[in-house]
Amino acid sequence: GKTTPTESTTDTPGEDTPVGTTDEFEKIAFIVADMANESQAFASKQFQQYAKDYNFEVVILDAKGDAQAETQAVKNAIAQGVKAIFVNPNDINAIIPALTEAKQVGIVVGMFSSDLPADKTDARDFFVGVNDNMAGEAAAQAFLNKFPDGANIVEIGGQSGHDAQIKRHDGFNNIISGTNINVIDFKATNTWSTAEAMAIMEDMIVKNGDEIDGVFCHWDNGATGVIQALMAADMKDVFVVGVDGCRAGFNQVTSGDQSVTIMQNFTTMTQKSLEMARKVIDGEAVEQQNFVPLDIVDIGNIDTFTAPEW
Amino acid sequence: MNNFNTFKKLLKIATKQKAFLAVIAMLVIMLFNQTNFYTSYNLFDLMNSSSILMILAFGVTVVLVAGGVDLSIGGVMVVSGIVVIKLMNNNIPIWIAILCALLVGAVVGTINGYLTVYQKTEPFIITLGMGMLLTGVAQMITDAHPIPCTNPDFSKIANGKLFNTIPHLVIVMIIVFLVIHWVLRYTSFGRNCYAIGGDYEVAKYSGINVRRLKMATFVLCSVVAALGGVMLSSMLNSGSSTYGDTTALVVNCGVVVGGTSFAGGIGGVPQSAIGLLVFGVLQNGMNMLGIASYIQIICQGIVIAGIICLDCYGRKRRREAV
Amino acid sequence: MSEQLNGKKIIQIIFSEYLVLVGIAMLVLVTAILEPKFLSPQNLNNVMRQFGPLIMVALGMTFVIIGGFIDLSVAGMLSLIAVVTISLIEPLGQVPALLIGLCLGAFCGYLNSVLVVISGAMTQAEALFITYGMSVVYGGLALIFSGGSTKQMSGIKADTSLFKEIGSGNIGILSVSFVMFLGILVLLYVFQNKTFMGRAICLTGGNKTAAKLAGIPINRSIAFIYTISGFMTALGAIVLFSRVTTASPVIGKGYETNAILAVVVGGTTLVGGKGSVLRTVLGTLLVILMSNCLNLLGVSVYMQYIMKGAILILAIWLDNRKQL
Amino acid sequence: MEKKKQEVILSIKDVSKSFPGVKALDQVSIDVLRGTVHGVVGENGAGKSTLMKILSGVFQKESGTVIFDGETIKNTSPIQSMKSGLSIIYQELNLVNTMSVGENIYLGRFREMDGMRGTHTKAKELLESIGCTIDTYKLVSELSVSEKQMVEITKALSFDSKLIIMDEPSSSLTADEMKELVNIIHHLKEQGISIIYISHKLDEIFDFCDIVTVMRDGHVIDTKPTSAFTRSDMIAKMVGRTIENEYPERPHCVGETLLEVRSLNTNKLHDISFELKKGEILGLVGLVGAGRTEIVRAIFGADKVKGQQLFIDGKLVKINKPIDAKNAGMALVPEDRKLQGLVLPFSVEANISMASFEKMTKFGFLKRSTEKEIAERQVKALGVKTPSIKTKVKSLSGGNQQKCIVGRWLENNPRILILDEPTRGIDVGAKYEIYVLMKQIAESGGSVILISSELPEVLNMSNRVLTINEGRITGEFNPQAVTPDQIMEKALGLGKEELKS
Ligand SMILES: Nc1ncnc2c1ncn2[C@@H]1O[C@H](COP(=O)(O)OP(=O)(O)OP(=O)(O)O)[C@@H](O)[C@H]1O
Ligand SMILES: Nc1ncnc2c1ncn2[C@@H]1O[C@H](COP(=O)(O)OP(=O)(O)OP(=O)(O)O)[C@@H](O)[C@H]1O
Ligand SMILES: [Mg+2]
Ligand SMILES: [Mg+2]
Repeated sequence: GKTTPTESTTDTPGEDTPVGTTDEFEKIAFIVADMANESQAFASKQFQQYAKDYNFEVVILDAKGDAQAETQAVKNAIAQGVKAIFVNPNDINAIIPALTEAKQVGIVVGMFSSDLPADKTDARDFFVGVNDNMAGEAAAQAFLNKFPDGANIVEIGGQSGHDAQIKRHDGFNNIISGTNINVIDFKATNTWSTAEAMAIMEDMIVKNGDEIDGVFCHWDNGATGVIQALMAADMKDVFVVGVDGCRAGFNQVTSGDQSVTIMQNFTTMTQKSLEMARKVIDGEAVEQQNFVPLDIVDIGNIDTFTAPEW
Repeated sequence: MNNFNTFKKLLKIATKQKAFLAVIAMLVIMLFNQTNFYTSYNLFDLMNSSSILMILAFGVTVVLVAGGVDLSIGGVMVVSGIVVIKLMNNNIPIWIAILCALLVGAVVGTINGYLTVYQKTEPFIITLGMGMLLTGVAQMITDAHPIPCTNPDFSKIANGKLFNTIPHLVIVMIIVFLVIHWVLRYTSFGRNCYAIGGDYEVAKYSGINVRRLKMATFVLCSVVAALGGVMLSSMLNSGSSTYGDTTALVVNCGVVVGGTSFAGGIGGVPQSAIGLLVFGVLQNGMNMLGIASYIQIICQGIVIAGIICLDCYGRKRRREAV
Repeated sequence: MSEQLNGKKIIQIIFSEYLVLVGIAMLVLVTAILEPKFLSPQNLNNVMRQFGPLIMVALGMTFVIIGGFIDLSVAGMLSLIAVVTISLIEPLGQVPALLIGLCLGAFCGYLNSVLVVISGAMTQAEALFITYGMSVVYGGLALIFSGGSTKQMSGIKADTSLFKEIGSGNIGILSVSFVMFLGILVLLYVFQNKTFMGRAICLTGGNKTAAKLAGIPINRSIAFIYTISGFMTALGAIVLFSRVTTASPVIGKGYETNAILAVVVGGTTLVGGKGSVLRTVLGTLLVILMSNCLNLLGVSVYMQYIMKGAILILAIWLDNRKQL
Repeated sequence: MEKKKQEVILSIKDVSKSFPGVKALDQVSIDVLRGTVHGVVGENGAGKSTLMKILSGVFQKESGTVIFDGETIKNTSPIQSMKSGLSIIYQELNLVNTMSVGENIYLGRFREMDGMRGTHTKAKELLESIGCTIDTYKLVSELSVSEKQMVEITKALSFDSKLIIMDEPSSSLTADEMKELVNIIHHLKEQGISIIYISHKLDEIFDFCDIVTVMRDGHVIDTKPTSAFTRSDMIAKMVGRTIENEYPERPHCVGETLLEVRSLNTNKLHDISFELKKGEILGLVGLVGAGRTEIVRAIFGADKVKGQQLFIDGKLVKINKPIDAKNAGMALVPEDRKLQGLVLPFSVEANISMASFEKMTKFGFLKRSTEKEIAERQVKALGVKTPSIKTKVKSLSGGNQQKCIVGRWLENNPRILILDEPTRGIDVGAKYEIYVLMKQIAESGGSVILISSELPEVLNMSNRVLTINEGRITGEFNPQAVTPDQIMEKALGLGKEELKS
């Protein structure tokens, strides 16, 4: 039979050609945190679209939003004999043992969208992505810009315990605390559910009434619910900030319902990731941390951005 | 003669076991595809990735055989996984931390058991509630942040490999398998589980201490789930409240797919292992074949519904055939 | 029962039969004291609207549980119907989209019943896993159909007034969705208690073999059970996406547990045969009020899980105690 | 038999017990002597089973004392009573269907039995000692009703009992098995073990009971040696009135063919063909497991068949489901009333009206008043003892439950009434009523198929008897012109053997 990838040097000649590679393309794997999440589904499409440009053939593995499934996906990629693995992690700590194993057998490991903890970066080769902390910070900045004299705002979090939710919350509060902007209410959701965001917003309106000057919602589709709740309560001048820059966010900013969306550019992120991997495989040195800048999109500058495809 | 009998027995199991046939069918399909499926690395990985669910499934099997059901195992797994890491991060020795985590399982199991057995509540719904409650507890003690483990030795428990090939996790799974199999088949406790699952009243009138026994099955199941949680935390080297989302349903489903009856009294851990393997092989095989995620999801659903339907259909045919 | 109903008796009945009412009363009382805005018209209006989607699904689930089965497929089904219906508004127009959505729900439900009937699944457990499998299938179809992305009603260029009305319209002081609920409640109540099929469903839940041998068309009643559940899920999906104006392919997540929770906390037993849609209304009210109250009291989402679990356990426990 | 010192082993004094709505036992006092067979008879609902359940610790008595083997028994539990030497074979079968015969016999005593192998060895010995050859590894669910009954008896024997209570053990035994049981009972008696024997079959009572207690409506009416009773005396005491005959005269206006079954085949049945005439009662005789139930279930559309043609009034009818059968004018009273007949958590009313929806629905809507009428009519007509029609059928005694099922079908005026063991566990009075009903149906132009394991019943009630053996019809008789032996010969399949040899 075939040899295990762990003993990668013992391939005997005359056996079946290794399945991992075809003549032209090298096989790589992109491990998606959750294909039911549209931003990540979009990212995976980008990988499929651009892989060939870098002489790669991409396998998409879905971790289904589950940290355990994600380590399994990494191991599955190892078993498939891929050259490089890109991971969009569900849980940055939980993924480390699996990635260490991948690196041991000589696979290039790239973190996508979220980086490993600072002291564990040797488990990967490079990181490309936005920093969700920065997304939170950018949102905070948008509020500071809008309300220099201070304001009362509420925050609606994404799925509680989710990496992006945690970082957006932390980044946001790092900047906001100590300023004269008061976060008078915060609540995370059970899942990234628009309906839940809407219900929370409705209840926050009841509780805080007209005091609310602004809302930071962790994701644009959640902001859709927030906007519905505000409209139903006839609150027009509330400053709504979302993250993602997806089609919903774009539309809402264009129509004036949402004030700001913090946009992450998955196309750039993907291309950069592929480029990095190509370089590492070809033996070139690369920058370890590559932040793709976030754009603060509002009605004033929205025309300068191309409308997102997701 | 003896050989022939064993063969016949195997054949009987095979025709009765839809799950077993499904696994075989998938293995055969993978034979005809050019993938790395049949490498020792992948096969061990397949076992490894099914191991934690299998461990949980073996515990659940005991409860199901005794006529109960436990949907709180996901919650137990998560909480005990967090407890073990929190304790170790406070410089408590590994073994004591693990014992404490198992204790958490025992406590939850005792509550589940007490409520279902002594308060005669519906276990299905009570354990569902307990699962929700535990998820909340897990979020509260971690503030919904994943907590990495600072003790470097802990990760080796699950991630190490014997002879550099057999993952420790698989060994742990096999030990749990053997122990629970022995308990169910060859001990008074195990046989009495089958009795109370088969007919609770009859067992009661036969002098079995049905309450204590049923209670014990819940405790056992939760302790095993806690062990699963410890292994999960070790494998991931971190603890988080998000790990156990759909675990309870998937595990119970796997056990039933394997052929352990929800009504109680029928089944065993070998069946459960096969039931879980169905999911494991399917997932691994489809990943190997590069099947798109959404299609994979649909296939999984079809396999679950399909096997259960076939199983029911077989039973219906048997009912009609007598 | 034609016995005299005096005050004491009523209280006794409430405590023994409708403990959920006591739970609701306590929840209302505590929240109203801690947060007086709870009783504001605006909040009551919110509760009425938040109530809409879940009650539809839970009413359907009531019949499934009375019939001795269970339906986990509502989660996937709800997602599928929501993304399909919302996508059809633009190409086909509102009324056709609405009708197709409802038909799709009924069809998916019917499909479940066909599987259950053909395979001869007689127990709740078998049905549980078959419908769980189907939930995964429907969820997968929703993902494929939508390509994983959220469908926006606001992004649709077609006329969506009908759905906007369902989502946020009012009839007098009642929301449109609430009026829909009232109408359907009456229909379902009459169906359960005054029609042959309603009785057949109860008998099926009580003892399938006996019902069959007595000439009750149990296959037809199973078909009814699941088709109703599918149809009601479709209504729930429509009310839900009309309210939030978007439909993501995982929008239905959690609806199955919440619906079962609502039915069971209301007092319909999982054993089958016994229960009522009215109980489900109370159960749903409790579930919805709980999250509303916790939101108002500013309790974190963790507590919400804990409270939900605890109330579920408590409700069942207390309910059982009085039966002992 | 020499007269041993007649020592009282069990003394029941002034025991009372009530359930919601009924006083099941009222100041009951009975003494049971060591080494005797003590019969207990009484109508359905007389309180026999309730009393026994109090003795075995399933129910707790409200007042009175019970002294067993010199010790006063308070709040006992089933296991305590078994360990103290009092075991019981319940009226409803009490075995775990999903487990093997051997494990069932030693249920809960796995440890004492030295594991699986010990369990099966000992079980096999015990079964053989009473002449039973059931494989101990077989699952109980695969056994026939009578085999299950034997296993239960074996289980009771496996305890070192001083007193064994048998609550209608014979209701599903064949004649042969019954003989075996009688042997066992004699054997136990010789060892000084006492037996409380409950039965509705008076033959048995007179056959081997030493002392008989008659109960009625929760009271003990009389206790005296069997020899001091006459049959009619005992019946009179049971029902509180005198019944002249146990069986009414059979119907005699047999007309042309009503139902014809042609080549009915299933996995168990082979080429079953027979006719049923108008106004006839057709008896099916066979050993338990012969396939009688299968025949009627197949005709009724309850089971899948490989092939059959059914003609009613000479016209071919298609019957795939029980509803078709119902619409064709058939009615089936199944053999297992709890599992197949009743919806236990529902009211008497709902259970009786179950098959009459055509009558009580209009455009699919129920007419509650009609439903009430139907239920009240049948409760009255059949004399169902129930506090009200809203009472849950679960709390009725076995005989009254059976009457509810019969009533359900009678409301439909069926032309073909199929009764599968209709009198199992039913008292003399109720039995007579059911016989009269059968006769009425037959005389009003319908026909009855009667399955019963009680040969006298079939012989006395039917116009014609078919014997069934291993899924085949082996003979047809006029019951007035044959002896029971001739019929049993065919039912045992002996005729075939003789032909071969
Ligand atoms: N669990 C129960 N709950 C309420 N009532 C009961 C219960 N068990 C028995 N009864 C009532 O007690 C009375 C005596 O019933 P029991 O079963 O002892 O009668 P029985 O003499 O054994 O009759 P049968 O010959 O039909 O078995 C009946 O009226 C019955 O309805
Ligand atoms: N639930 C069951 N599962 C498996 N086998 C069964 C089951 N019920 C009955 N059998 C088998 O079928 C055979 C027939 O059983 P049963 O006593 O019901 O026969 P029957 O034809 O109804 O008898 P009778 O002639 O008294 O009506 C038995 O030998 C038994 O082994
Ligand atoms: Mg009785
Ligand atoms: Mg029979």
